[in-house]
Amino acid sequence: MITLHYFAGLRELTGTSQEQADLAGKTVEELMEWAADKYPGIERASARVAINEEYALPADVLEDGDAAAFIPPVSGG
Amino acid sequence: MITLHYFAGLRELTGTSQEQADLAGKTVEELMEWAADKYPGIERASARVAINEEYALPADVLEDGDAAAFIPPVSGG
Amino acid sequence: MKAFEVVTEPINPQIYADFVLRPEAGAVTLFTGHVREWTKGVRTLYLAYEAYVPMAEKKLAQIGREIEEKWPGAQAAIAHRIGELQISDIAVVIAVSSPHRKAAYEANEYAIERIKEIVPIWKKEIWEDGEEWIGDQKKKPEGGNQ
Amino acid sequence: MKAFEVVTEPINPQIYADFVLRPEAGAVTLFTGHVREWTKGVRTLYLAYEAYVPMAEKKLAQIGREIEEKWPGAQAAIAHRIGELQISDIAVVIAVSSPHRKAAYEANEYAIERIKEIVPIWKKEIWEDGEEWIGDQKKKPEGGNQ
Repeated sequence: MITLHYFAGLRELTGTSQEQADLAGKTVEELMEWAADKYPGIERASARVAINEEYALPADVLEDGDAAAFIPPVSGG
Repeated sequence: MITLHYFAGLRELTGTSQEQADLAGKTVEELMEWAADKYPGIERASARVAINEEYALPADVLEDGDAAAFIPPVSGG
Repeated sequence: MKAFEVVTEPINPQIYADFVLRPEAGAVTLFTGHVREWTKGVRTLYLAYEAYVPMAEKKLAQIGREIEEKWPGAQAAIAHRIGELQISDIAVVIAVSSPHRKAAYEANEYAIERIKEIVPIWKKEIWEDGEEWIGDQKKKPEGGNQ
Repeated sequence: MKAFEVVTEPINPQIYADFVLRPEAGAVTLFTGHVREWTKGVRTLYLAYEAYVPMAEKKLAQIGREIEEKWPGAQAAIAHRIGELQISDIAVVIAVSSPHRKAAYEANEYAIERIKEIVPIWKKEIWEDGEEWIGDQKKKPEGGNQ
């Protein structure tokens, strides 16, 4: 299983801050497609994906136990 | 009378931090010549002169009661 | 305190300046970013910050390492506060020490730029008539806050 | 405290940062210049600063006015300590607040440059084997301290 994290506007869009999904073996790109199906609009949020707290590339593959986070454009400072 | 102030290395060169001199009517340039006569070496200190706490020009004229200060290159900060 | 941290309580900036001070440091720069009342003619009531805390602290530490590489001898400490912040509250503090002042200024400004690029922290502005998560500030004319 | 002052006691930098903070300020930069132990391979034991105090305070205030003119909305406070200072002691503090951060960084760095040009304050370095009044630092290669 993969743990998914949603923040800020994406947390409000999805209505959850965290969930589990059976996405091991999928790429980050496939994770994005899965999310866009489940949460229409998320694909327009310019979000990056982090795996285990590090920014990931579209071709990176999720492994069982990974934490994947949708990172909308940051606005700290 | 004019009150003269000496700071830092110039205070050590002249041996005094302050003195009175009858220099009213003299220019800053003439003050410098007077000081160089009295304290040989002061002319090589790259000092600026301030009159009443403001930097002065060589042609500025001292008036009775003025405070004139020899300002060697500053090194604050 | 940690040298790179996300906190929920009010920030005391001095402890970060003290943290980076060393006998070889001739200069310390301390930047504090504050909640500003007015932004582009709109009055902010308060802000709410949210973070992906463990990743944010890793990214702040990464910025610290980048600074040590780019400005040898420089050392940084950074904290960002999350939760509800009122006008004038400190949202972020950046302390940089360095033997010479030029590096202390440059590295400090570099840190705030990098925070706005890579650290997963989000700001929601709450106004009298609404609220909005702020994002992608760099694409807006005039930049974001501060 | 005064916004522009020469002091003889240890400097608490936070009071100058607090002084310039206002609801419209999104950024505060605080620079502290510290006595550094090593300068160009020579170990400093301590420093002694001397000032032409009334003129120095006038010149610090002039720098504050220059900043308000060059960076509208920016506000500064500056203090310089004189007397004997030990390693790591604060010699100078510059606080600048501004709606946006760029001006706060630029104006702060401008202030320290101007202090080194026009403010009648002098530093004597005391080493293990001698002492010397430092002057005309800008003409030396590598600049002066910090």
